[in-house]
Parts: sequence; structure tokens; C-alpha cells
Amino acid sequence: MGLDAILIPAILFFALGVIAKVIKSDLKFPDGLGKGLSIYLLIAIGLKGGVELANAELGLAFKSIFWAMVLGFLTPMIGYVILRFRDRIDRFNAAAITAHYGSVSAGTFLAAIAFLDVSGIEYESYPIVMMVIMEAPAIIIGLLLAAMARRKLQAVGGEAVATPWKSLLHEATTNGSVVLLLGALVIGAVSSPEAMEKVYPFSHGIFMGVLCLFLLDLGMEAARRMKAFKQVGLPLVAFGIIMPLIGGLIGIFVGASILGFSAGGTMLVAILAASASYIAVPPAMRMGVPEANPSYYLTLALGVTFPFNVLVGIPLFYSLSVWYIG
Amino acid sequence: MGLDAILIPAILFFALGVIAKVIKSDLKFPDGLGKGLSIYLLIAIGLKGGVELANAELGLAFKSIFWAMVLGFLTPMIGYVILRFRDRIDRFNAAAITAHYGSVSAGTFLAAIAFLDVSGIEYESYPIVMMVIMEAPAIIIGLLLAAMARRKLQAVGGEAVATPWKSLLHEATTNGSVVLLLGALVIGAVSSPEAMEKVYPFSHGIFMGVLCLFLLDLGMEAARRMKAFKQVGLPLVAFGIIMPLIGGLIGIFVGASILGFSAGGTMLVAILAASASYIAVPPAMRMGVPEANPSYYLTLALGVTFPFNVLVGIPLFYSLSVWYIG
Amino acid sequence: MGLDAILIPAILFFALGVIAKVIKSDLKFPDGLGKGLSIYLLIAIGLKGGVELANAELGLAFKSIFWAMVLGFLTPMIGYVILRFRDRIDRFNAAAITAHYGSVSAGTFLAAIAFLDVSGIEYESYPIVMMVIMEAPAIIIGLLLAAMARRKLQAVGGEAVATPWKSLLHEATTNGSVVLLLGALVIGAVSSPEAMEKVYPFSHGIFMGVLCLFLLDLGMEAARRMKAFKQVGLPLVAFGIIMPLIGGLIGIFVGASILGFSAGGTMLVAILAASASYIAVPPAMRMGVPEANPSYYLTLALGVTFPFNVLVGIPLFYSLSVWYIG
Amino acid sequence: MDNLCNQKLVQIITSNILDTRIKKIFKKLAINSYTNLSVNGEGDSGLQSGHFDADSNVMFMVMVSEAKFEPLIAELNRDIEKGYHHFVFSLNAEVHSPKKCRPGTK
Amino acid sequence: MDNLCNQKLVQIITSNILDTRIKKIFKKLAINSYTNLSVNGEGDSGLQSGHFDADSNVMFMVMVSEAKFEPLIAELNRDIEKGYHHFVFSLNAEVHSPKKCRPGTK
Amino acid sequence: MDNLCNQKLVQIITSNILDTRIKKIFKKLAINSYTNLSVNGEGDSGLQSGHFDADSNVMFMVMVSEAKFEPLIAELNRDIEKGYHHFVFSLNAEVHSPKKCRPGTK
Ligand SMILES: Nc1ncnc2c1ncn2[C@@H]1O[C@H](COP(=O)(O)O)[C@@H](O)[C@H]1O
Ligand SMILES: Nc1ncnc2c1ncn2[C@@H]1O[C@H](COP(=O)(O)O)[C@@H](O)[C@H]1O
Ligand SMILES: Nc1ncnc2c1ncn2[C@@H]1O[C@H](COP(=O)(O)O)[C@@H](O)[C@H]1O
Ligand code: NA
Ligand code: NA
Ligand code: NA
Repeated sequence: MGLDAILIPAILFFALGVIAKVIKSDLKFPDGLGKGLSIYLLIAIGLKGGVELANAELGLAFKSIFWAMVLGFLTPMIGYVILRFRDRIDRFNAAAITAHYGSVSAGTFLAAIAFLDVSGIEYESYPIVMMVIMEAPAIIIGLLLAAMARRKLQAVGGEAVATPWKSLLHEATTNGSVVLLLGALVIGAVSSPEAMEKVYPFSHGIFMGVLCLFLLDLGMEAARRMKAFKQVGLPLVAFGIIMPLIGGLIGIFVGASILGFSAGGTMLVAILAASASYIAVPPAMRMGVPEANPSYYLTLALGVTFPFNVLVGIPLFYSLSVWYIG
Repeated sequence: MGLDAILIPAILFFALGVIAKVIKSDLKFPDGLGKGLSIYLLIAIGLKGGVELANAELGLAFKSIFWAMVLGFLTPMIGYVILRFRDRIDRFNAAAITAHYGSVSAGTFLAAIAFLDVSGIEYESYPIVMMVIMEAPAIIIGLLLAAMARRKLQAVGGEAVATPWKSLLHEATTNGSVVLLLGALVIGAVSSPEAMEKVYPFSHGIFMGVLCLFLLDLGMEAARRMKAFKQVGLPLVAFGIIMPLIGGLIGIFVGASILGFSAGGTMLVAILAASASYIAVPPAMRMGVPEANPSYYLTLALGVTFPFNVLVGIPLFYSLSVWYIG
Repeated sequence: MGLDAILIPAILFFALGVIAKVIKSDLKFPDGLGKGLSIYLLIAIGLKGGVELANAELGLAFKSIFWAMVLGFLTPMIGYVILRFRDRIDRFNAAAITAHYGSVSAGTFLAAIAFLDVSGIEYESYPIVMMVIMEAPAIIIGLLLAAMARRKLQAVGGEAVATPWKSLLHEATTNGSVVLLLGALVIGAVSSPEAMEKVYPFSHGIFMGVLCLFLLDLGMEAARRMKAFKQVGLPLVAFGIIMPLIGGLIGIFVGASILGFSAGGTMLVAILAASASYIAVPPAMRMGVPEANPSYYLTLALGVTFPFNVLVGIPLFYSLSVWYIG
Repeated sequence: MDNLCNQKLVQIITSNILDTRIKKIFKKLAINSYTNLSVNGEGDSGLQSGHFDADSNVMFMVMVSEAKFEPLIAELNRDIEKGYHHFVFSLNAEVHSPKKCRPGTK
Repeated sequence: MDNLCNQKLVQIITSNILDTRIKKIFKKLAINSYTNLSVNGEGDSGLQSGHFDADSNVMFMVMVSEAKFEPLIAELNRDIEKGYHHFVFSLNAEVHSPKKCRPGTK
Repeated sequence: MDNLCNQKLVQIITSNILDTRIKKIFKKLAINSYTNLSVNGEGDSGLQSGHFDADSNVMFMVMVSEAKFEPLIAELNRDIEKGYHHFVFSLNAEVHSPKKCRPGTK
């Protein structure tokens, strides 16, 4: 895994996006283009997963789902302990930040798929289902931790904010990404192969090219966030690099030893565990933990962990998976 | 025609859109994506029709156009009589609502094409030209009926609003959808086959996939309109289901008995007659019949008739066409 | 080169856009669609050029770059002399207008590529690199001329505006189009052929179709500008036609005699020299020469020179190239 | 502060489809400068969610001197009486761009 | 000018994600008419660049009579106290659409 | 109503291309909070239809205390004198978000 590993167009376009903002180019995507690309990608990856899942083992599928939930609950709890170490980060911000690490960044996951596709490496389709599952637990943990913090605060005479549990759990399970991914999975699984073939030029053919465009855009957004590093502070920036390393190692163990995936599939599980959501979780935290500062968690998830995973995590976790599996 | 009939991706994505809004997901398309998709689809279907029309019979083409105009004038007149029955709906709202049923919903027409394509059923290309023709008559009828209502009102001492005939007829014949469809038809017909081949990966290749995305979006919009059912009232909702049935039957008669189309082509004519415009006619009514309530006609066309046609009308009219033709 | 020459879909769609606005259709592209299409096209053409450049002669590449800079400096200087003839146009407006003619219109260049592709004519890939290079010199010349005008004005007692050289040169070399084109060129050149193949359905397959949509949009924008003809005045409109003729002839000489390109490549150089930028230069002039009237240069570049080049210049310069090369 | 003028900022919210009607009124009254933007909204004509043209609102902002204010409001009300749903209101504003309020330029 | 009413134009800028909270407040106070639009901005919660949902602002404009003004501000402030970052201000406006300010319609 | 502050809402409409100029002025005056949005318009510089960057307007809305108001207007007018076409006006507003008008926070 040398330089070749990142010399694939999708990753290069991500780098181009970062460079564009670093040299202060006025390159700008029109409003909504990024959202449109991400809608396309979620549908395409969902359809792909659905077609393959139709022929998958039910047992292993359920096992994957179970372990996805475990990862979704476990990683943010580890993150919370780290953030609260010596009381460095206050409870609300710690809860909101760590929730992002339990969930998944679709952009990172897709970059990992591009890495495997272009390198001609096989991988299982179960991680796509796991990605759908991992939104909810992370959000729930974040809200729970914040609710506990509120109780602590009240005990010392602070004001009460009732956590709007019902609406937030609803949000966690019906947010746009989940609906698109799950819907496309089901549609891919139930549609006839002949029908799906008519959709392939759209969902498969242009997939890699659209992904390039998408990662270019995310590269610019990531770089824009990097400006807030100073404001966020070194300890948090360090957390944004340590946390994906911890998550990735746990993910490799789960993918290889528990689920028995190939090196490709194992790396995808590692990326699920290592990546931090910047689409689904930030809104949930903004609604559910208004006390936390949004610029902290957006900067960390998008400006630190995302580029780290795309440029370092993907090849690293793949190499480790190959080595671990033997 | 069992469940299979609607287990095609495009229709399933429409259903996904409806479900997303019913479960109150926050899934949202960025502003302009829907319009962009519909521009693409009109051009793609126009090019397709144009290439085929270059080899079509001129006589049958003109006959189709003539009958498209008959349908465009006839169905809204039937609709007006029904709406005015026992004076249930006032003249202005009746005029504005019924005009929508003379025109055509491109979304429904495209879903019908997806249905035929995926099922491998042949169909004539003339209905595409008919679709272009049917915008204008419906709008003219709506404006005429409103002008008559205004004269009645004046007779009893009301205020006068001059119908801006010139600008509205201009609008009826030059609105965006008509220009795109007609323009693409002509371009498809005059361009050399070698030139067109370079365009096919765009216009044919990804067509079905883009249609899925488009119907997903329209599914969400349709569901959003359903909330206004109570406000609109049961009689109008019933009208939104009865009217496409009447239109569809007339369409089957015209398609099969008069134009001599195959079952596929006949079903497309039925869909032209059964569907209600939600793109071209609402603006024309808003400009030309300001006295009518926009939420009535948008709710009916998009929230009632559109989903009815996509989920029930398409397979129903196809079965009836097969049965009628024998 | 008869009517056939413009009976290619991309050019026909441009004409459709112009017609749509002339007949006052309400056809409108959603905000951002045009920008999105142009981002796609710059990337696609850049990737294409990059792949070919990887196998190109380094010597000829550098020679092309050098002559691109010469064209970028030379044509605006000729333009300035013409505009200032008998003091018809004031110094600031002359500087701002002529800068546009040193730079390049990507839309015209792409239409020229469509013309060659559809007609099956070969062409060199060096002009793509030349396009990247030609943004900066034009802007520099425009700013220099304006700075000189300011000094003249101060000499007679006017106010001083300091030209923000640093930020404007930065802008000239890092503007969005340059970054996209150059970035995609490099990515296309360094990526492995297998990786690029996954991107081709996106970058090559749907290219011609996307270009049709893009030119449709630009046709509408060009026509919209034509309304300002009266305001701009006949002399300037005439300049908008004479200037591309001069540029085109110089371009043919450079392409054929100096760089030794084929007729296809020579025509592309002619188009580079003949076309006027409406993306990169207007912002630079707005920032750097606030004294000039923006509606002058936008009307000329987009409303006069652009349609002239697409409809007349492309077939004309190709015929001349064939004739000149012999 | 002698370069400041008291003017009226008139804001008009109406259906996207009627935007040429508003522009015609401006033209009729020789109002050559205005600002417009897309907005969503809800009101008597139902939800305007911005998805279709018939479903989108536009907001015009136009700064006028006292002299043009009353004729503008009168023209807009004439339209409203015909049944068009324009929502019109005005705010008192101070214009600070010197060229925009020299006597006689508006 | 008897068709003109003095009302309050309340403008609320907040995160896109909180827009249903604001709409619920309107509903609670029987405010059925409002205008909303997407905006960007910067403030204590950082840069809102409009790229993601969590990163976009919405601005509500709502014209209310004096009677509804105070309850609206009070409700909004209750939300602000919970930690939500709504930026709320009001302007004095004259409404010119006759139907929009008949006595008792607001 | 003791939590309400009278401030100035300054609105600036200019070409999209000049938006960094405006942001630099804010920075210079230590104005850290503002709202901005894309608008179209027409005026002395022709039609701004929003199709190209050079063809789009941006509107800034910035709420400032009296203390920052005059310096802001002065800075903007310095830019206008150089030839830049900023359209600048202000409205009197009441700020209701408590944190936004505590004495000394602006
Ligand atoms: N009281 C109000 N406050 C703010 N916007 C309003 C108000 N009333 C109407 N509007 C706007 O004006 C549009 C048309 O109003 P209507 O005719 O009541 O449907 C609505 O969609 C809103 O955007
Ligand atoms: N003084 C101000 N002027 C204009 N807009 C403001 C101001 N303060 C806050 N805002 C807007 O309100 C949003 C939320 O403010 P904040 O809670 O300070 O982050 C910002 O993103 C701005 O769009
Ligand atoms: N009187 C006005 N009312 C509203 N907007 C204006 C007015 N004058 C100028 N503008 C806005 O300011 C922009 C620049 O103005 P100008 O420098 O006159 O072209 C225009 O495109 C409009 O959006
Ligand atoms: Na994770
Ligand atoms: Na119909
Ligand atoms: Na040139």
C-alpha cells in the first residue's frame, strides 16, 4: 500500500477540494448540489446493497446488524470517557461530540468503497446494512448523556430543559439518510433483475464519477472547517484523530474475528466504527442538546476526523485488516 | 397484472417518497433539484419521441394531434359539469380545477412509460406529441369558463376583472414544458443518427434512474398535499378519483378504437386523458383566475389524482386496454 | 460545411435556448443548475485532457503554453486600441471590456469540441491546457490598463483608487474554473487507466448530453443579454463581432503555422483566441475596475460574441483552418 | 449626516407567477431599481413550499422616495382588488448610499 | 389612507433544524400567515454556511398585530432560555394589503 | 419590557463578488455577527439575474448598536466613493433576544 493507495480519482478529488480552499480559490458549489449528490449516492449504494442482500445469508445479516448496534453504543461511550477525562470538556459538549463518533460518515464509507472498487478488492455487502443501523444508537447515547448532565445541573440548582425524547427518537430512526438507504435497499432487493438492469447505468455506471464530484465538494467543506482549529483547541483536535484510531481497531476486531469478513469487508467495518457523522447527528444534537456548541462538533467531525479517515484511515485500516486476517 | 405490476423501481421510489412523508421523515430534496430532474426528463422523452417520429406516419401523427386537442377540450368540460352539479363548487374554482384535468401530468406519463419499458411492452411514440398539444386547450377552456363566470357576476353587480387573454394564450403555447418537449422532439428528428448516438448515454442510459429520483421527489410532494384533504373536503377528493376514471375510459376508446394503437399506446392515451397537470396549468390559473383558491387545485392534481394514477390507474388502464383490444 | 455543420444536438439546443427567450417562454433553469453543469463539464474536459496529456510531447506542451500566454496578452491589447479609437469608449470601460477577449469562454470551447466530436474530426489535446493558461494574462492586462487610466485621471486632479494587485493576481490564478480544469488535468494524468475507466461513464459517456443541457441554458442567458443591445450601442455590438474575427485569424495562424496542429486543433486555438470569457473575467473586473459598467462587458461577451462564435465562428474557423492548412 | 435620506422601503410578497405583474407596475411608475428574492410562506392561499413555480413566493424590496410611495401603493391595491394576493407593507428607512438619495435622482 | 395598519414585523433567524419549533409556536398562537427563507450567517454558534442542514439558517418574517406581538416574543424567549439560539427582532411596519388589516382579522 | 434594545438594522445590497470586501469591513470593526442571503435585483449596474457569479447580488443584514452604526456607515461610504456599488440603508429595530443586547455585548 504505497502512494498508489491514494492515487485513485475519488481521493484525489477530495484532496483537490482541500487544496482549493487552502489556496483560497473562489471555487464554490452551487447551493444544493452537495445535497443532491449525496441523495444520489445513498440511493445508488442502497440499491447495490439491496441487490446483493437478496442473495445474502439471513443469519450473518442479523449478526451484522446486532454488532452494528453494539458499535453504535460502545464507541460513543468510550469517547465520552476520554472527553470527560480530568473534566476537560463540559458534559454537554462531551455528549454532543461523542454521539457523532457512534454514527457513520457516508462520505468516508463511499471513499472506502471507491478505494476497494478501484483496487479490485472484494468486500461483503453487510456493512451497507450496518451503516443504516448505526445512526440511531449514537443519537440515543448522546441524548442520554445530555439528559444525565441536565439532572446533575438541576441538582446544583440550574434550569431544566426537558429532553424531547419522543421527537428525537423519531428523528433518529426516520432521518433522511436512513430512509433513503433503507428504502433503496428494499427496492433493490424486491425488484426483478431485468427492472434493475434498466437502472444500472444510473446507479452503477456513473457512480464513481459522481462520487468524485461529491468528495471534491466535501474536501472544500472539510478545509473550510479547518480554519476553526484554533477556536476548537488542540485537545479536541487530538481527540478527532485518536478516536477514529480506537474505533477502527475495534471495527477490525468485530469485522474479522466476530463477523468473519474478508479484508475488504473488515476495512469497511473499521471505517464504520472510525468515522463520525456530519449529516444525521448534528441536527439531532442541535435539537436535543442546545446547550452544546455546534461549531465544536462540526469542526471535529468534518474538519479533523473526515480528512484523517479519507487520507490516512482507509489505507491504514485496510493494511491492518490484511495483516490481522493474515 | 398482480403485485408485480407496481414492483418496478420507479413506482417503488414514488411509494418510498409517500412513505417518507407519512412517517414524517425529514428527507428533503434541495431547492431546484426537482425542477432540474423534470427538465432532464422532458428533454430525454422529447429526443426519444423525435427520433421515432422521424420515421412515423405523417397521417397518423396529425390524427393523433387532432384527437389530443379533442381530449384537451372535452375532459375539462365534463369535469366542469360534474363540479357545478347542484352548485357544490363555485364557478371560479370549478373552472380552475377542471382545467387541470384537460392537461397532462408529465410525471404520470413518465411513470407509465417506465411501467411499459420495464415490462417489455411495446408502445407507439405518437402519445408523446399528443402530450405537447394538450397543454393549451385545457388552459383556454379554464379561462373561458372563468370569463363566463365573471360576466354572470357582473350581471348581478359584481366587480369586473378583464381576462388577460393575450398574455395567457401566449403563456399556454410557450410555457417551459411545451418548449422543452417540442424543441427536443424537433432536435431528435433532425439530428443525424451518429450525432444522436453520442447523446444516448445521457438521454437513454440514465433515464430510468433519473426517473426513479424524480418520482421519489414527487411522491414526497404528493404526500405533503394529502394533509390538505380535510380543508379541501370529501366531494372534491372524490372528484379527484372519479375524474381520472372517466378520462381514462375516454382515452382508451380514443387510443384503441379511433387511433388504432396497441395496448401499450392505448394505455398512454388513457393516462394523458386521466392525468391532471400540476406544472403548466396552476400558474396559468393563478394568473388568469385569481378568484380561485390555489390550494384546491394543487391538492387535487398532486395529492389525489397523481398518486391514484401512478398506483392504480397505470396498471388498471393497461389491463383494460388489453381486455378492450381483445 | 453546409447547414449540417450546425445540425448537431449541442448547437441546436443552444439555438433552442435563444428561441425560448425570443418567444418569451417562461422556461427557466433552477438557480445553480447552470453552475453545476459547468463544474461537471470543466472536470470532464480536464480529465479527458489529462489522460491524453500523459502521453503527449512535453516540448509541444510547453510551446503551446507559451503561445497561449502570447494570445492572452496580445488580443486584449489589440482590442483596447480598437475601443479607444477616436476616444469612443472611455479608458475604464475599454480596459474592462477588452480583458474579456484575452480570456476564453469555456462554453464556446466545449461547443467547438462537440462540433468536432460529432463530425468525427480529430484534434490535439494541447488546446485544453492552453485554455487553463489564458485566464491570467487577460486579467492582468485589464488591470494594468485600468491602473494607467487611473494615473491619467489623477494627473488631471481626479480621485485615486488603489488597484488591489495582490488579491487580483491571486484571483486570476486561483479562480474556480482554473482550479477545476488544472486539478482534473493532473488527476487524469496521474491516475491509473483502470481507475479512470470507472470514471468514464460519467466523464465521457454522458458528456455530450450534459453539454446539450448546458448550451440550452447559455442560449437563454445569451438571449436575455441581447435585450441590452440598445443600451450598449451599435459600435460596441460591432466590436463584439469584429473582435472574434480578428482573434480567430490570429488563432488559426498560431495553431497551424506555429504549433503545427491539425485542422481540428487549429480551429480550437482559433476559438480560444476568438472567444470572450463570461465566467472568470467579469468578477475580476468588477473587483478591480469598479469604474467600468458591468452591463457593457456582460452584454458583449455573452450576448454578442458568444452566440456569434457558436453559430458562425465554429464552422467558419474550421473551414478556414482546413483551407489554410491546405 | 447630510448624505442620508428618509425613504420608504416597500416590501411585496406574492406568488412567483405574478412577478411580471409587479415588474410592470414598477416600469409604469418609472421605478428602475429594486431587489427581489425567492421566499416560502403560508397564508390564505395555502402553503407555498417552493417546489413548483405555482408554489413559490417572491419578495420584492423597493426603496422609494415619498413622491413615488403613494402611487406605488395605489397601483398595488388596484391589483389586489382584482383578486391577486399581494402582501404589501412598508418600513421607514434611511438610505446611506450617497448616489441613491441625491435630490431629484429618485 | 384609511386602509393602512400599523403592525409589528417580527423577524426570527435561527438554525434550519429548529424551524419546526418556530412553526409550532406560530400554531400555538394561532398565527397562520408567515414568510420564511433560507439565509446564511455568522454569530456565536459559528459560521452557518448553508452546506448541510445543521449548517443553514432560516429567517422567519411574520407580521403581527399589537395583540399577538407580546405573546409571540414571550414564547420565543422561553425557547431561548432553554438554550436555543434564536435571533429575534422587530420593526414597525405599515401593512397596505386591505384584507391583511381589517379590524379583527389578525 | 426590560430585555429589549433599540438598535440599527443595516442592510447592504451589493454584487456577490464584493462580499469579501463587506466581510472585511465587518472584521475591521469587530462586528462578528451578521446574516447574508442571495438576492436578485436591478439598478444602475443593470439586471442582476443570479445566473453567474458576476450577475448575482448578496444582501447583508447586520444589527448594530448605535456605537457601531456610524463607523460602519462611514466605512461603507469610503468603499462607495471608490466606485463600488453598494446599496446601503438602515432601519430602526428592537432586538428581543436577551443575550443579543445585554449592555456591553455589542
Ligand atoms: N402576516 C404575515 N406575515 C408574514 N408573511 C405573510 C403574512 N401574510 C401573508 N404573508 C405572505 O404572503 C403570502 C401570500 O399571502 P396569502 O395571500 O395570505 O396567502 C404568504 O404565502 C406569505 O408568504
Ligand atoms: N447582530 C446580528 N446581525 C445580524 N444577524 C445576526 C446577528 N446576530 C446573530 N445573527 C444571525 O443569527 C444567527 C444565530 O446567531 P448566534 O446564535 O449568535 O450564532 C447567526 O448565524 C446570524 O445569521
Ligand atoms: N431603490 C432600490 N430599491 C431596492 N433595491 C435597490 C434599489 N437600488 C438599488 N438596489 C439594489 O442594489 C443593487 C445595486 O444597485 P445599483 O448600483 O443601482 O445597480 C441592485 O441590483 C438592487 O438589487
Ligand atoms: Na463511527
Ligand atoms: Na388530462
Ligand atoms: Na479570447
